[in-house]
Amino acid sequence: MDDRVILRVGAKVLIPFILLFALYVQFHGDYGPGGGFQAGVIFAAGFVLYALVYGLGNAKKVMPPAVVHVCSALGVMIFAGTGVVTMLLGGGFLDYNALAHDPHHGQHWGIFSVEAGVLVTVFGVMVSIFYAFAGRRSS
Amino acid sequence: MAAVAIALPALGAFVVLALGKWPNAREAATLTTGVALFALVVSMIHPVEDGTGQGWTLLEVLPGVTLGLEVEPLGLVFALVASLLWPVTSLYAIGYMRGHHEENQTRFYFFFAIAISAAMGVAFSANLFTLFAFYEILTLCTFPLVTHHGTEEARKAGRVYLGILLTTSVGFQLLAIIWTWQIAGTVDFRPGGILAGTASKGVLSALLVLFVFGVGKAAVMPFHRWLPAAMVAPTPVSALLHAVAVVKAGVFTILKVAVYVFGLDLLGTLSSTPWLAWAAAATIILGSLVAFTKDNLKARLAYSTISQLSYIVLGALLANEAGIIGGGMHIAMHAFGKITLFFGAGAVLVAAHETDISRMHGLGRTMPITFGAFFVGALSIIGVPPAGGAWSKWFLGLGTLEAGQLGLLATLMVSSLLSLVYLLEVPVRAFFGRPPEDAHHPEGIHEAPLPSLIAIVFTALATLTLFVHPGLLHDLMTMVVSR
Amino acid sequence: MRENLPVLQVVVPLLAAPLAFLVRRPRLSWLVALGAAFWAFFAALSLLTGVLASGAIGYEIGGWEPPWGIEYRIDELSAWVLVIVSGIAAVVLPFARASVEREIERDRIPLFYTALILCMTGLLGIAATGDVFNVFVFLEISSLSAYGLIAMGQNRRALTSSYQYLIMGSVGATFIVIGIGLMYSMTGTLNMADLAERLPAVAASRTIPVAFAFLAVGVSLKLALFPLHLWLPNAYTYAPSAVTAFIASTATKVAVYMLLRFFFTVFGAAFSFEVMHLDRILMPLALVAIVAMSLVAINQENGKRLLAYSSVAQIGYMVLGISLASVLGVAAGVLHLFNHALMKGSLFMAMGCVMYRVGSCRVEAMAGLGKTMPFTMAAFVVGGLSLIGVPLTVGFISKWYLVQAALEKGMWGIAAVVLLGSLLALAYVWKVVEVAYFRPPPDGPGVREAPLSLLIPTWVLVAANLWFGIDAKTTAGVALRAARMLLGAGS
Amino acid sequence: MRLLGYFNYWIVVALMMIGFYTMISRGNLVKKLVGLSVFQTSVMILYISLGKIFGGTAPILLEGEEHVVYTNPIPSVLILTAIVVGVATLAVGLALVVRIHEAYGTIEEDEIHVQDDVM
Repeated sequence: MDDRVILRVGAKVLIPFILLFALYVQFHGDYGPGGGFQAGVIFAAGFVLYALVYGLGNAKKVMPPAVVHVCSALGVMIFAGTGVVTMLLGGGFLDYNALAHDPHHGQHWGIFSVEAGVLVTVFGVMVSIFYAFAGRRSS
Repeated sequence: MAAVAIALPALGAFVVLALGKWPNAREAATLTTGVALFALVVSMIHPVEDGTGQGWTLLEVLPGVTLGLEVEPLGLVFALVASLLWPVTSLYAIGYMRGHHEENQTRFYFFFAIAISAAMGVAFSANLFTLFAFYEILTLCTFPLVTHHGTEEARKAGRVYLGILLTTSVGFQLLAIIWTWQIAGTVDFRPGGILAGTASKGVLSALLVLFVFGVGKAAVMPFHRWLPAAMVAPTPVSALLHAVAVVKAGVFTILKVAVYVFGLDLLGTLSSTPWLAWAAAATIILGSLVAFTKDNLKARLAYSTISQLSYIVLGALLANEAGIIGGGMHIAMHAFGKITLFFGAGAVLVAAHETDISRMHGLGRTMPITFGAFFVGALSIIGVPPAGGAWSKWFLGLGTLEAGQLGLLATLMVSSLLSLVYLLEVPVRAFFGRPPEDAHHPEGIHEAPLPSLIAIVFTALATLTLFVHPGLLHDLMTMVVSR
Repeated sequence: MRENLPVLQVVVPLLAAPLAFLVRRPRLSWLVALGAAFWAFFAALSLLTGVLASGAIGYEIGGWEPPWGIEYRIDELSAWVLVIVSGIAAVVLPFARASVEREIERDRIPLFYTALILCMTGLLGIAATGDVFNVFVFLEISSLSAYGLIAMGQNRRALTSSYQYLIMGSVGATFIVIGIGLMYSMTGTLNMADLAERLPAVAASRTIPVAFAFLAVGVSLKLALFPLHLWLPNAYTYAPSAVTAFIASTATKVAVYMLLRFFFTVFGAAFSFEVMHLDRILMPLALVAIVAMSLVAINQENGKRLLAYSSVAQIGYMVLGISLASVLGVAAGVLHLFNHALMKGSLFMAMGCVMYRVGSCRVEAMAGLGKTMPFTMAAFVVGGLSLIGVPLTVGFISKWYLVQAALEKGMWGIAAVVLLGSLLALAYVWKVVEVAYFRPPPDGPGVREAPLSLLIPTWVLVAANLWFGIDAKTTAGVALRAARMLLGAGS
Repeated sequence: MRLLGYFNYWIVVALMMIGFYTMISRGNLVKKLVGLSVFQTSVMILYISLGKIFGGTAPILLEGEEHVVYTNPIPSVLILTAIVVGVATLAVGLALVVRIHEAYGTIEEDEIHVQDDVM
């Protein structure tokens, strides 16, 4: 592992950009192609790359499995919770117009929060699938 | 009131269950409930005679299909017989079950009471659906009684019992009921019938076939095998359920269907009626013939029952008033006669541990009361005075004449002669035969236990009384056909 | 709150599922799941009363009007299925606590409840939505969680069973997607009501019959219609007891719901039965299922497996009723949905009690249980009688309507097969009853009666079996209304 | 030529059959999953090709370009969901295979049957 300098250095350079790109895809989702799903996968890909290069142990230190699991559950709650909030505000389920006085802003906030939920869940699920399979010891 | 008559034995059953640890209290509960039930049913006679019998709708199961009760003369006859014989049989059972050291007695009395409750339900049901429901409950709650001993033989018999009764009832009877509902729009029992003019004669004929064979409890051949199979049960069960409550529920159903679903007028015009009457006649003769071949006393009595039940089926299918009256009266007459015979058979089993007729020589000398009663019962079944059976056979005979069916009359005669031989063989052997050499009867054979003896004498006397006072029965049955 | 009920019905359990996972403690996650199930049950009941009082309820998600947005649509049938699914969940969850603690490792219990609630969410979603693609999504949610649930069984064969179910279930779901896609390609809409309007115009094309065929096969796979039932017996046998009780009484029922929805609401009964002659396929298969699967059930040596085959046969009854395509027939099918859920629920829960104490569901192992576990076996007997169709139980009511529907069409043979099926049911139920009551219990430490936390839910369902068998006016009324609605005969 | 005009459907059908056949004919549990995956993917292609219009662009509103032809976005959106479902199914399936391997020591169907029958 230690002698693969190019790999390690390359990964070190790449991973921040991967994560950043994920965030770009996420936040640009309002205006162009993109959104939580793609962003989540890319974000997870960054971690998977980290785990592949630096070992599962280190990856789990950075992102403990418990946190990953919480993420995957939390995202669903953010998504569905948004719907519930719109309902509490007097609209229908996922009726973003109710989120702000101005329907335009409401839509914006609604989509943002739903996409955030998707990002968190997809990231959590992807990484936990990776952990689950990579963490198996062949018997 | 009818609902109380159903609830009372059911309630009694749970009291029995609760008192399971104290046998004397338990039996007292059974007897008290039995007497109370009989008093209750007797109190219904007057309203019915005055023509003020009532109907109750308990609840509506499906739109138009109700769980309803009704007190009418035919049902009352059945209820009277069953409720009178229940406490009597219980008395007998106390002697029998204790004398025979049977296990699971609490379960026995529990299901016994439930069976009576179901029989009351059958008697007082106001429509086919209610009747079917109680009919099935009766089948199911007698199953643990048939398999009471839990042996391999009992389980096999239980399978036959349940198999035949449920096959016929679910396969034919239920189909017939749903079909009736389909074409008549109702399943209520109504004087004059509900089917007249609703469908073609061909369809109604098929329906009648389904009803007659669907009521497996009436034991019309070839659906009779369950009755001999049920004989593995303790004798009180055979006596009350397989000579009175269960089998009479079957023929009662057929009478009821004939009178209140088809109506006598319609019944007489159907093409299948005479065929079915001949099927019943065949059962009468075949049942008697098979009874001949049986050496086991209970088996012989079972086949005799099969034969006698078809008298009632035949009465219903004669489709005239005398036939119905004779059939209805035979429910009671046969019940008292046959239960006496079974009591006798059970008494021999308890006291002398004998089941085979060929080994009963000479027992009459040690058990004179039992065999005396047996003789009286046999007379009633054969249908000769001074026993009650004479009356019902008289009316059945009248019915065949009225229907112009001399062949059927001949059948009745032949069967009576056959029963004369196969039934009287038993007391004749007992009184006049010489004990077999290898008979190692336990020392000091004496009469059956006292409670059993009381029951035997009671039913034998009742058989004789019914010859002198058949009035009530006849009146009730006349009401049935004239309603 | 009330106007949002159609969606809250699904969303609250959806929120409860991750919550059940996040709380991490077995007991707490059980409580969360229990709360979700009861919420769903009350919501479903209130929806049903609402629908019965004032007709179908529509709900636009996100305020987008159909057919652009996803619409939830609750009519008599969907409200009925919602009540069945959530009601069974509300009974199974109290049962599950003790049963699951016995059968599943402690650290997996939160996962178990998450999956169970997700499965319920998916099933509820299928019933609530009015959008065909949404049906697929919810179907996969319920199926995926069901695969997971089944795999948690103790026996290692649970794994292979789950795998088998996964393969066959995914194929079924993919067939459904193909059907949906083809319909979309011809009509450009996914909304059920909209599809129903637009399909007749293009029905003559070759694409629509193909879509029809794909949907028919896909749905039949999901509802385990003979001969596509191969996944079911193993899955039911090796799943944890609580899962079997839940899935057996709900999953196939919801598949039957899909059948009704696709072929009555979307394609329309006229197209399905007069043009495509769906009945010519469904009816013979249903009849074979009733007879053949009952016969197979008689030969089973494992109680759960026996009941599983019986389930395949009972599905035959539902499909048979539906294939008659008359108001009475469909009503019989819809009624049997409910009634069968009650009886199989109570039977499998009784098996769960046996599993809890005896640790095995083999018929042999049940010797003497009539004495040692009287209440459990009494529940089994009543459930079995209901399965046979003895009067005053729900099974009788189903049979009453089914036979009537067959007679109404003059189909004698079918009425006979239905009744023959009852007798075969008698044979396999009695097989267990005889062993339990007449065989002496084996020597060794005696078995005690199951704890109350298992018995009470079981008996609640048993009581429901009797209650709705004695007073079937409500259930039959709803079923008839749903059938009339499906056949467009007005209510 | 007309047949070739439907080339996208031919591809879909071919892929579907390949996947289906693999699923049925292979005894190896992983290969079965691969077959299932191919099978599901073929449906995705079917959906996408339904919505594709030659010369159409992504359905994004840009100022000044109001009369462009768009590819129908809905199939793509739907299939995005289907992909997620497919991934989830595959993940569950593989997880099961891993557990089966641990429990049986093999992932060949016939060998598993042999082991089950022995018990």
